[in-house]
Formats: sequence, C-alpha cells, structure tokens
Amino acid sequence: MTTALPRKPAHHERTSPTRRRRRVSWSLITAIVFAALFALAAIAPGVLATDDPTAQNFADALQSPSLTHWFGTDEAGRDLYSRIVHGTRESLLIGIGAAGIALTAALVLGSIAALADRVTASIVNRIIEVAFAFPSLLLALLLVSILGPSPWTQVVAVGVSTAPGYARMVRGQILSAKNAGYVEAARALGHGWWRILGRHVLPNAIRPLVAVFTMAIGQSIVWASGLSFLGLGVAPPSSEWGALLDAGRASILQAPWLTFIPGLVILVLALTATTIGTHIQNSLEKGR
Amino acid sequence: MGAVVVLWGAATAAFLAQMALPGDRATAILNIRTGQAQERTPDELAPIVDAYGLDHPVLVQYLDYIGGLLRGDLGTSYQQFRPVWDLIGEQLGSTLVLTLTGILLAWVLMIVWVTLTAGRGPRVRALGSAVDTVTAALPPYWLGILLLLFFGLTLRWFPVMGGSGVNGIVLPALTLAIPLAGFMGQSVRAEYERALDQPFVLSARMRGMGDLGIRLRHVLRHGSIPAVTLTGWALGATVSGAVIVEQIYSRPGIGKTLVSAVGAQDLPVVTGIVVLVAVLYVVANLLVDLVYTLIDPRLKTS
Amino acid sequence: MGFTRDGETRSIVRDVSFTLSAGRCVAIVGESGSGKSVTARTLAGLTGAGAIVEAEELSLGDADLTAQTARSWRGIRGKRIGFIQQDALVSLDPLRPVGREIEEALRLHGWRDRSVRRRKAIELLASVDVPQPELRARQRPGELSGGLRQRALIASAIALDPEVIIADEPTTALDVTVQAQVLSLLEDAKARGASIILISHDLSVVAQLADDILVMREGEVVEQGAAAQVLGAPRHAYTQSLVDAVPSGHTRGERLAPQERTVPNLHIARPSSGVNGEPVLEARGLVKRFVSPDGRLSTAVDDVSFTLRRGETLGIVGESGSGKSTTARIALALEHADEGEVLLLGSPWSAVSESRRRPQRRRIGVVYQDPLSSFDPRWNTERILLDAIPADAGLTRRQREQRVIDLLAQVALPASVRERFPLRLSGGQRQRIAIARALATSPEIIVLDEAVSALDVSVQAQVLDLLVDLQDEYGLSYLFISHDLGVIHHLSDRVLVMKDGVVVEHGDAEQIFRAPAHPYTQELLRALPTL
Amino acid sequence: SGSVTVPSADAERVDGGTIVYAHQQEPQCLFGGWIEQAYISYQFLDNLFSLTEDGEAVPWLAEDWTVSEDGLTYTLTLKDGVEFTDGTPVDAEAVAYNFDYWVAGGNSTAAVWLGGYYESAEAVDDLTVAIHLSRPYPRFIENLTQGYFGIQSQQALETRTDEENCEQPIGSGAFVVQEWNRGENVVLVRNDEYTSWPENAEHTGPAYVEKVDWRFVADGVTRVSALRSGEADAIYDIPAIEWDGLDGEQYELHKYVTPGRPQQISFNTTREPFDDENLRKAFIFSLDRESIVDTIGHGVIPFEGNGGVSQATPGYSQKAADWYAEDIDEANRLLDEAGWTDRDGDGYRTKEGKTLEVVFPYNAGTIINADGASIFQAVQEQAKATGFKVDLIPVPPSETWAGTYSGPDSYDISAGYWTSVNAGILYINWRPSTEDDPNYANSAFYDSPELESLILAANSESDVDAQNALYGQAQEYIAEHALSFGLYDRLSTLGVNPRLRGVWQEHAQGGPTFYDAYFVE
Ligand SMILES: Nc1ncnc2c1ncn2[C@@H]1O[C@H](COP(=O)(O)OP(=O)(O)OP(=O)(O)O)[C@@H](O)[C@H]1O
Ligand SMILES: Nc1ncnc2c1ncn2[C@@H]1O[C@H](COP(=O)(O)OP(=O)(O)OP(=O)(O)O)[C@@H](O)[C@H]1O
Ligand SMILES: [Mg+2]
Ligand SMILES: [Mg+2]
Repeated sequence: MTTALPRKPAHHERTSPTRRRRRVSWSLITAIVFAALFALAAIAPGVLATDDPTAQNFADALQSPSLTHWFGTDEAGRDLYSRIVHGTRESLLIGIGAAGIALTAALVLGSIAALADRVTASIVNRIIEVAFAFPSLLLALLLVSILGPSPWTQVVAVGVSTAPGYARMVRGQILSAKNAGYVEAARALGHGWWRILGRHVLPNAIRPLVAVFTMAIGQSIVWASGLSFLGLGVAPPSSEWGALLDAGRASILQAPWLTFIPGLVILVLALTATTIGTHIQNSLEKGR
Repeated sequence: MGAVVVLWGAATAAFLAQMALPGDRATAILNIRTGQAQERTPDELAPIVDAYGLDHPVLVQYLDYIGGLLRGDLGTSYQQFRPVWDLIGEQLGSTLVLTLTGILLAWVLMIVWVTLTAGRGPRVRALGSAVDTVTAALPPYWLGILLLLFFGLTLRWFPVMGGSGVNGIVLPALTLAIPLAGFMGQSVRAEYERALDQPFVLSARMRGMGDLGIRLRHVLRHGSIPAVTLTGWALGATVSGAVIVEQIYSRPGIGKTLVSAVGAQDLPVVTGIVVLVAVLYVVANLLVDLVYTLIDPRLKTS
Repeated sequence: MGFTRDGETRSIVRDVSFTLSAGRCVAIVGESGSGKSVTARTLAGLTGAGAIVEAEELSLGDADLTAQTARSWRGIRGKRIGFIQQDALVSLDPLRPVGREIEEALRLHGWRDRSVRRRKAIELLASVDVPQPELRARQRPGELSGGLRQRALIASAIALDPEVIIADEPTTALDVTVQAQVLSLLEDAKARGASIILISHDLSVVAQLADDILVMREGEVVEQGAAAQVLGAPRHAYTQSLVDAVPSGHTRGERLAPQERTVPNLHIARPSSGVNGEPVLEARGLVKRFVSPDGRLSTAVDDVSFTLRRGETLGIVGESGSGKSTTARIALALEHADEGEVLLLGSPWSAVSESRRRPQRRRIGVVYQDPLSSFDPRWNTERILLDAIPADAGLTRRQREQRVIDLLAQVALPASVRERFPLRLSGGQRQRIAIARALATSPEIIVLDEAVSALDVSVQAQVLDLLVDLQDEYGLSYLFISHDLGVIHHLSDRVLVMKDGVVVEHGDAEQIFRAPAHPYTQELLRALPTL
Repeated sequence: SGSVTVPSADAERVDGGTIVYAHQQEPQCLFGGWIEQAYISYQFLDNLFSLTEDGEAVPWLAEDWTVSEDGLTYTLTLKDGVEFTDGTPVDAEAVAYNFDYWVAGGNSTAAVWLGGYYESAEAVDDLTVAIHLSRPYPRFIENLTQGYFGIQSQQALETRTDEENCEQPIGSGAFVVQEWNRGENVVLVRNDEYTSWPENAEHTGPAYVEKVDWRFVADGVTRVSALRSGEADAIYDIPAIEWDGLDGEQYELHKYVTPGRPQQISFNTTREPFDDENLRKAFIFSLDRESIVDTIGHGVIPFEGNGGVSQATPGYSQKAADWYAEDIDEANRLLDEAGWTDRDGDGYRTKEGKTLEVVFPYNAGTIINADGASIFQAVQEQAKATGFKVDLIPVPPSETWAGTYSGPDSYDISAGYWTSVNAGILYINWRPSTEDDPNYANSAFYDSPELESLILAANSESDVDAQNALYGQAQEYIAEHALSFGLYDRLSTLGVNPRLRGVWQEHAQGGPTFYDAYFVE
C-alpha cells in the first residue's frame, strides 16, 4: 500500500551533502550566454551591430521596433539597437567600474576598521559612519559638479557614493572571519598573521561579497540613470544605458520603447550578473 | 558621543565639498535670481558678496557656520531668504511620511512575497529570487511612471499629481517600496530559508503547527533581522531615494530641495540638509538597535 | 520508505515493524545515518518532501495513520504524539520565551484562554523539575542551560499528555548529570502510562529505559527483542560490535572497532623514552578571568596546574563550562592566562612573545570537537594538509604531495579524499583529517578538545583506536579533553577532574575511577549509565 | 486614450471654482528676475501697461503716458482709486519707489532693462509719476509690460522682511497669494475688490474663478497625464511629442512664440577656430537646421534661422533668417581654404596635427530641456560630416549658475535664449564686451562698434518703421559676420481642458492669464 503522507519541506535535506549533485542549471547557462553577448558588445560592438550608432535618419524618426530596427528608432531616427550595443562598453564600465570602486574602497576601509589597532580602527570607523550618514545622492551631485561630466566621473561618483554601505558590510564580514575556527587553527599551526590574513580572513570575508558585487553592477547603472535624470549624465552622443533610459523618459507615452528597452537591458544585465554571482558564491561556499 | 562626531563630520564634509565646488558662489546666487547663466562683473556681485560675507577667509566662514550649528542656527537660504530650519522643517514632514510609508509598504510586500516563495521547491524559489533581483534593479523613474499611468491615468484609483494629499501617498510610496522590497527580499530570503531549516521549526511542526503559522510566528522573525539593518540604511538614504519620486509625483520634499539647493549653490540649505540627514541617520541607527533587541533579545547583551 | 529525488528513488528504511503498548518503551539504536530519525519522523507523519512511505499498517490506537490528511495530522501531532527532537539544544525557537513555546502547543490544540495557557505552561515546567518555573517561562532558550532547555522541550512535547512520546536522542550532548535527570523524567512519563519510543546511539542510555530494542543498520532492523537479551546476549554481529564499541574502563587497552590495526607510515622518529618520560607540557597555577555579559568578572580557570609527560595521555573531564577548553587554549598559548605559566618541553611557552613561539608551534598540535569550523571552507583536504606541512621542511612540491598521501594513510583514509572538501565528508572522516593536520607538523603533543564527542560510537571507536595506535607508534603525548567519562577512562593514564574552573581531583585514571575521592567525582560516576 | 468631453459652444458659465494649473518650474521667490517668477507674479501684481497681441502697450495701472520732447522724461498718469491688497493706495510714490527698488536689486532683470537708461523716478502728485532717463528709450513703455515690472505695495516692501516679500508679494492684481506650499503649489485666491484690470482684458470686475491652484509639476509626462485624467484644468509646457495627441483629443492648445533672443548658438569669436569668420560660416553651412528642428520638434517647435531675434519680435529680419542654408560643399570649401584639409581616423578635420574641435557646453536640465539636448546632438552629428568635432558638455546646474562655462576661455559655441518684448534685447546681447567693461551677456564676445552703433541708433529711434529697419540691419550684420545663428524659437505652450474657457497667454512673455478664465457646465 502506498500512501502519500503530507509533503513538507525536508529539513535535513538542504544541508545534506548529497543534495548538491551537479545538475544542468538552465538559468546559469542563459546567464552565461547573456554575459558572453554583453562582453562581445563591449569589446567589439561592430560585430553585433553594424550600423553607426549616431547616424541619424530623420525620415525614420520614432519608428517602433520592427525587423529593420529591432529596438525601434529615436527622435533623430537613430537605431536604438545599435545605440544600445555601442553603449555597452560605457555602461559596463560604469556598472563594473563603479561597483569595483565601491567594493575596493569598502574593502580597504572595512579591513582597516576591522583589523587595525584600536585608534586607527575607530578613526576609520568614524569615517565610514560619516560617509554613510552623508546623503549619497549629494555626494554624487557634488562629485559630478567637481569632476565634470564624463563616464569616469560617473564611475567615481556612483562608486564613491555607494561605497560606505559596502564598507560596513566588509567590516562585519572580516570581523566574523577573524573569529572563525580556521583562523585559530592556522595560528595553532604557527602561521604568521599576514599569511592568515591573506589566505583565510580576506578570501573568506570577500566570498559573500561576490553576490553583492554582481548586484551592485545593475544598481550602479540604475544610479547613473538617476544622475542623468538630474542633468548630470554622460556627454552626448554617448549611448550609455542610463542616459538612454533617461533620454527616452519624455516620450514614454508616445515612444515607450525608447525607455523600456534600455530598462529591460539593464534588468537583464542585473539578472545575468546576479545569477552568475550567486553561482560563483555558491560554488565558493560549498566547495566542488 | 559617536553621534556628535558623525554630525560634526557630516557637517564639515558638506561644508568643504561646497567650498570645493567649481565656480563662484556669488555668481550662482545672482544668476539664479535672474535666470541667466553667465559671468558677472565684480560690481554686480559686490552686494551679494557683502550680504553673505563671501569674501571672508574660508576658515572664518567655517567657524561662523559651525558656531551657528552649535547655536542651532543653520543660517538663511540665499535664494529663499528664509531660515534653513523653516525650509527644512516644511519639507521634511512630507519626505518622512513618504519614506516611512514606503518602508512600511516594502516590508509588507517583502514579507508576503518571501513567505509565499521561500523554501518552496526549486522552481518557486528561483522565481522568488528572480523577482527580488528584478525589482531591486528597477529604475525608479520607470516604475514611478508605470504606476502613475496605470493606477493614476488608466484606473484612476490614485491622483496623478499626488501632492501632499493622503491618497496621493500610495503611488509614490509604492515606487520607493517595490525596489526596496526586492532589495530586502534578497537578504531576507536567505535568512528565512536558513531559519526554515532550523530544528525548532520541526519541533513546532511536531506540536501540530501548520506551515503558515510556522512561517509567520517563528521563521519570519529570524528572517527579518537583515531587513532591519537595511531599513536603517533606507531611512538614512531617504533623500537620495525620494528625489526622483518627488519629481514624478510633484510632491514637496527634502530631496527636491536638496537638488535645487546644490544647483543654486545655496550652501546653508545644502549643509543644513546634510546635518539633518545625519541626524536622521543617527536616530535611525538608534531605532535599528532598539528593534534588533526587540526582535532578538539575545543581541541586547552582546 | 524511501526518498525520491531527481526521479530516482533511494530507499532509506526498509521493513521496520514493531508494536508498542501503553506504559512501555521501545528503543531504536544504530549508528548515524542508519535511519533512526527518519523512522521516528515517519511515525509522526513528517518524513519530508519527496518522501514515499509504504506501510502495511501504521496506526495509533484505532486511528489509521496512513489515512490522515495534512490537517488531521496537525490534530494528532502534539496531542496524541509528543515528539522530542534530536538536536534538543536548538529545537526551541531562540527568539521566544520557552513558556510561549509550551503555550503554543496548548493553543494549537484548542486552549483558547491565554491566562489558563500561561498557568498550565508554568505547571508543566514545574512538572519536569524546572526550578523557578515562572521565571524560566519568561526566559529564552539562550538564557537557559542545556539541561533546562531539554526539559522545557520535553514539557512542550508532553503538554497535552500524549499517548506516545517519541524521544530522538534526548540526551546527546548533555552532561552525565543532566542526562540522568532527563532519563528519570522519561521514566516518570512511562510510569504514568505513556508509551515511549526512544532513539539513541548510546546503548548505555537505552539500557536504562527500554523494554524492547530495535537495532538498525543501513535502514534495516538487524536485531529486535527484549532489552536484556539484545544488550546482554546480542545475536547479530553488528549489535555485538556496537556493544563492544562503547568505551569504558573495561575496554582499556582493547580495540573498540573490529578493523585491523593499520600501522601508519613513519615520518616521526620514534622517541627513545617510553611512557612516564620527561614532562613535555607543564601548567602552573593557571588563572583566567572573563568579563561576563552582565559586566561581572567570572573566573573560568582557577589555579589549574598539571604536567603532561612524554607518551602519556592526560584526560581532563568535567561538565560543560567547567573551564576545560579554556585550559586547553591556554596550554596552546592561543589564550593568554591572567596568572600562571605554561612550559613546553621544559622551556617557557606562555611567557614568550608570539614570534618566539611561532617556530615552536609545530611541536604541539590541536584537534577540536568541531573540525568543520576549523577548516577553511574554501579549501579541499589536500590544500588543508599542504598548508599544515611546515614550509621549512625542505620538501619539494612532489614530496609534499606524497606527504599528504602518507598523512591520510596514517589516519586510515584513502588518498582519494585529497580532492574532497571537508563539508562533503562524514564526521569521522573529518575528524581524521583534523588529526592528520595535527600530525602534519610532526608534533610531540596533541591537544584534543572533545575530539570525539560529535561522533557516534562506531566512528568514535575507530578514532579512539587510531589515537591509541599513534601513541603506541610514536610516543605522542595527549592532552585529552572530554565530558564523557567512558572515553576518558578508556584512554587516559592520568585524569584531571574540573568543576567551575577548579581542579577538584587529580590522579591516576584507574584509581580515580575505582575510588573517587571528591564528592563531585563520585556524583559524576554515579550518574554514568552503564550497560 | 480617447477624447475629453467638450462642452457645447453656448454652455453656461459657472461662477467660482478652482483652476488647477500645473506649471513646470518652481521659483525660489514669487517675484523676481527669472521668467518663471514673472509668470506667476503676473497673476497677482499689476503692471503699469499691458501688451496687446499687436504689440501695443495699453493702459493697466497707468491710464496714460506722455514723453518729453527730448525723450528723456516719461510722465505716467495712474488710475485713480486703485489699492494694493494690503489696503495702501497704488499712488505715484509707490510706483516711483518700485522703480528704485528694481534697480537697487529688487529685480535684477528689470534692472538690466533699465540699466544705462534709468535715472530717477519722482511722484509729481498723487497720480502722476515722472521717470527720468539718461538717454532716449523709445521702447521704454513696451518693456514695462513684462512681468518683471509688476508693481508692489511700497509699504509691504519697506516694512516686511525679505522672506515675506519673497513668499507673498503684495500687489493690486486679480488674485492674492494665499499660501505657498513649497515644492507643491501656490494657492491664489480671487481679489474681490479688484478694480484695475488691463485694458485688453475680456471682462471687467473681479476674476470669475475663486481660486487658482498653481501647482509645480516638473515632469512633462506627469503634467500631460494630469491633464488627461482631469486633475489639472490647464498645464504649461506641453512636450512637443504630445502635441498632436492632445490636439486630437480636443484639448485646447495655446502656443506662444517668445519674442527676444531665440534659442540660438553664438560663436566665441575670441579664440580658435571661430575667431575666423569663414570657419563660423562653414559651421553654419554644415547644418540642415530646419529639418533637425522639424523632426525633433515634431513640427511644433518652430525653426528659427535668425541668430539675433525670434520671429515674434518686432523688427525681425527675414533676410537675416534666410542668410544661410545647408551647403556642404561651401562648408568644405571654406574649411579647405582655411587649411583644415587633413582628416583623422574618425573623419575629423585636422590642421598641423590639431583637430578641429568645438567645445559646446550646454546647461543640461535647466535652460536646455530634453528636446534641446536632442537638437544639439543632431547639430553635433551633422557637423561631424564636414569634419567638425563637437564636444557636447552637459553642464550641471551648480556650474551653470556659477557661470563656469560662460567665460571667453571656456567654450567655442554656446546656446541660450532671452525673452524680451522687442529687439532691444540686441543691445543687451551685443553691446561690445571689452576688457574694462565686460559684457558677459554678449556670448560671442564680439567687439564691434559698428554693430553697437546700429543697435543704439535703433534703440533711440522713435519712429517705429525706421527703428525696425535699423534693428533689421543689426540682425543682418550678425548674420553676415556669422556671429550667431538661430535654431529654434522658445515656446510657451498651454494645454487647457475645454470646460475651462477664457485662458489666454499674455503677450509680453506668454505666461497664462487666469483673470478672464471661467468654467462652463
Ligand atoms: N529528507 C530526506 N531526503 C533524503 N534523504 C534523507 C532525508 N532525511 C534523511 N535522509 C537520509 O536518510 C538516512 C537516514 O537518516 P536518519 O536521520 O534517519 O539517520 P539517524 O539514524 O537518525 O542518524 P543520526 O544518528 O545521525 O541521527 C541518511 O542517509 C540521510 O541522509
Ligand atoms: N572568550 C570568552 N569570553 C567570556 N567568557 C568565556 C570565554 N571563553 C569561555 N568563557 C567562559 O568560561 C567558562 C569556561 O568555558 P570553557 O569553554 O573553558 O568550558 P568547557 O569546560 O570547555 O565547557 P564545554 O564542555 O561546554 O565545552 C564558561 O563559563 C564560559 O562561558
Ligand atoms: Mg537521527
Ligand atoms: Mg569546551
């Protein structure tokens, strides 16, 4: 006799090692395909889009997506698909660069706050707190005003203004990694402090940040579009996605594709990055 | 003590950053008053320089400013001729209402969504976290306009020009809440699923408790801890998040005020807002600590 | 019954049958992973997702349990079946007062009035011998000792006087004295007419309570019968080996596990002097104080002195919180003592700077209770061991890799383990890797802090055998810490009994176990269940 | 979305009601020298004169005026019995005080208009003001019709704080500022005692509606949506792309081409490359400005070829506007001739290793809206074809206002408009900028006594036709020397729900006027 007993989540299950047998993860494969496309677009945009991204064709202005113009055209008849493809490099630069700056700054500050001697640590801690309490929008506004508009400014502005949040996270991670059993075990083996720091503490503290980093990529581009919204975007005719997103804003009722498609692309990038990041993090966490 | 340092630091940073802004402040003040953007002759600028002491050494200006702060005087806006206190006081209420409602909504959305999807088998979980990621990366302008067009223009449930009216708060708050819910959802989900795996969940089940009861009475509390941290952060980040929403829904608020003050190089207003946000941040942190110990009394001692 | 995953079904437990009548206790024993908990959960209808349960009959009183819906199961659980879970220490919600957990059981089964519930919860706590029940009811699990927590859990399980109590490892990880209290509680319940299903890998615990015993192995019942018969005259070889694997005074010098003795590959020069050689580790008047959470200063270790000689095993025994681990950490110079000093191989150890100590560290190794947390989760076994081999050993890469294989062989692990991550290994294998790591530096002393407490008897037996073999072979000295008197008795030459940071008794193992001088030691020994 | 319900032509007027009007930008004060301030203050401050559609100044607070023989003294006669809403009379003394107040910094734009001409104002008697000028200024009265010249209560200005005067100016207008919820709206209530309507108004007596809820809605999409949802009865600044749609849905649309300087681009004539007239010409020849503006402006934004003044300005020269048309060959010829013969890898012209680079900062988000930015990008792209490398630099507001990119060393071309009721703006924009007497409003930094004297002669010419001819010559001079070129005209647009009637755009600056507005059933 077979009876179906109530099916409840099994609690041993998820922690049991047998669980993690390799399976084909379609989401990961999709993510990798997209990542490859993004990379290609960034390195050799001409391969994916042969049209000149700035070429205007007034007769073709504001065409909705079609076979000739996959993503439609903008008010000057520029092909949105080409613009997006050619804007990939700058967008990724902003996304990855800003996330990179944010996390690097966070790592440096966070590690000092967690590892340095009392006085230094508390000074750095205060700096992080102040930076955190400082409205990040204002920080970005001021930086763009001081540095002048360019993709690099965006990278710096977005990166610096999001760094304090991550710095706190890093500090927490390092503090907990520092107290981990394997650190004591390494000490008991007679390893030096720097070796322990380099081999155990930092790598383990950084591990959970992989997912954070990948998430930060998408967020940075959205942040950059916020700066464009405030008139602090990259210089035209750049087709950085945040700028595209913002440029299409006014015509959202009549030409929704002009803002929807860039937004969608940013979302896909965010999803791609997060999927890959989660996967990397999981494989780091669980071993192979 | 720490709070004082944070306030002083934020105020000083704001002051210095303003000083580092390129361009001449007096020119900005005059240009904004005329709606022109051009250079100005010293004669034109003299009255303004005089009125605001812009020719004093930076250190003197700084000391004046800090002295004012200590006396609780944030100065007077160059553009509106009003004490910064009044100006902020007037705008703060609406921003606070917006953020608090937004945070509240975010919590509700996040709890419902995570409770529905966390720990439910691979498909549902994947969907759950994909939605988290997507919502967390939604450009606020997009989201705001979509909500406005759908709920405001098509369904007419809520006003398009929200203003500060009561039912005008819903759409702006949702615009803030949805990405925040996604953001919080990502970290809550992990914690939530971890808690679902805990033995005490099984013992509750063994007591005869149903799944929903377990999720809401036991697991949620464990899962919420990261969301509390993020909430503290969100309260502090109020200004940044609110500005776009305030523009779309034509709400008054501190975000808009800040952006225009930066544009106008209205130093007293900018620094005033920074100090205020720092205060908010300090308060938010205190609240977060309090909520932590409410949720997890173990944290009180450590 | 079995589990289905990814389309393939794995059968976990097969052909288990028993009948339990009121007022009796049936025990299920077997090594880890043999399916005891799965069986227990199945009885309460909570086998888990993807589980397929086939039963010819499964009934409780006159209710057919195979025919229950999710909703009707909820009426049975807690009311007719009380379940005391394995991992008792984490089976109460850490964020809620324990009183609320007990009330919850009442609330779920129709007790509407809050104040009545509250009163009943306090009564229940009192009935399981919790002192100051009103106060305790308001405290959270974290504020209670392990024993109290276990009792609170029992109170919540028996709140509605269920006909059947399922107790899955109710005493694991508890001190002997607390264990005795818990067992007597279950005995009371039994006396009141409840039927008890007791699950344990500890035969001595089972011996106290069970009327009938099922011995499980790999999902099958290998032996089933009355308690006295199964324990006294086991018929099945497996049961016999389980009985044999229990360490105690009787087993001293005997092998616990049936495996052949493996003679490990040599890399440590066999010391010339034998047992009772010169002192290798000396502690003099160690004192360590901590600031407790309420701000007061508490003394964790109070004037502890001992001497560990070459080739001998010094056992430290005592209840949880008695300062054993702190002593060990001070001995390892990982913790700084407030007073007193430690000498390693006759020279100052605790008093010198860390940089002077560092080259010496390889001479004293350590194995922890929880090896998993002592391994960097990112590293596989090979990397962990390579990292432990001293860089100045003058070995080439190839030689170092060979050394890893040798070390694994020394702890009786196959070379294939190198590629694997500790998380993916069994508890016994992990503990062996921890020992291999300790051996990698060719130490003369190994400090073992609860190194076998987390293992089940048969695996524990293997590890203990290994330790004995290594000592025989290389004349290692062990500072062996455990709260398990049996293990201490089995292994130690001399014993240190600690209580509240103080050494209450110190001397030759045989003598202490035979004729304990201190009342505390006597109490410990009295509480010790025996087969 | 379908059409709005249009009441029948003979629908009854309902008295009272509140007009919800969604405006774009919120000023820092309700009175001042920014056009946004003029728009709102026009609702509650009366001017001395009002401008008709034909550009004629007609009585408002002033009943009449005379000018002395030498053109240096204007004598204004005020209406009798008009009171400010604080109860004080609108008398000669108050008006004279207002003049001094503007010049002393009370309204910097008014001060610019009066600067160089105004000497003093005096109350001759209760209702007679004499204004003394240092030079003849025939268009003086017309200029006074701009919102910058709203008359405020002297008592209020003298006795109240800056803050109060900023927040609630006291005038004698059809409405009174009731409250200002910053960031949200200004509530204007009807002045029931109103007696001083302008002569060109459509009715007399107090306004029909009781209130105007003047809201600030920065986002164009939101404004249009508010109009469609019926929440707003009227909105300002319709995005060009929405124009046809709203028109089709039967909303009443108003369009006003602002006179004055159009949205034009001027060349920095003090440095390379545009110190060379031929290069300036080459740049203009490179552009097909009309199709750029027609495409991006959706046929709503008018193309403007004239670099001096807009087509709505009296004295406009069509000849100057037509001076240049796209002529790529000519552009290339001029460039080759100037020695910019080589091209780099991207197709930009070079000369002696230097790229033909044109720095073009624009004030993103403040003065230049999204359409403007698109038009500039189109200019950039077209100029690329003939080898100009135009570097568009979006300038953040803080730098914009600080004038960072406005000095002679900071740009090659710059864009901007300046509203004005007449071609007198030419003087402000083209008065030579010299070392000793810099004129930063002269964004070409062009120093030509010839041009100056043309404009000055025009300014002082009292005969309208002769004056227009002189202004025309000045515009042609600008075109001939390619000092600046026009792109498009600045518009002031309104969209009005058809159940609200009688809204009109005043003719000095195109702001909405609600005095005559009323709802119908
Ligand atoms: N939900 C599940 N899905 C798949 N396999 C499971 C599940 N729960 C348990 N198992 C497997 O069933 C086997 C028996 O597990 P069980 O927990 O009953 O062992 P046990 O005898 O209680 O061991 P221990 O003494 O360690 O508690 C183990 O191999 C375990 O991995
Ligand atoms: N780092 C520390 N800070 C504060 N108190 C500590 C610390 N480490 C240990 N203690 C306290 O010192 C006492 C002795 O702890 P120790 O870990 O040595 O006990 P133990 O005998 O090893 O117990 P167990 O059997 O539970 O491992 C305990 O009361 C413990 O709470
Ligand atoms: Mg078990
Ligand atoms: Mg211990």
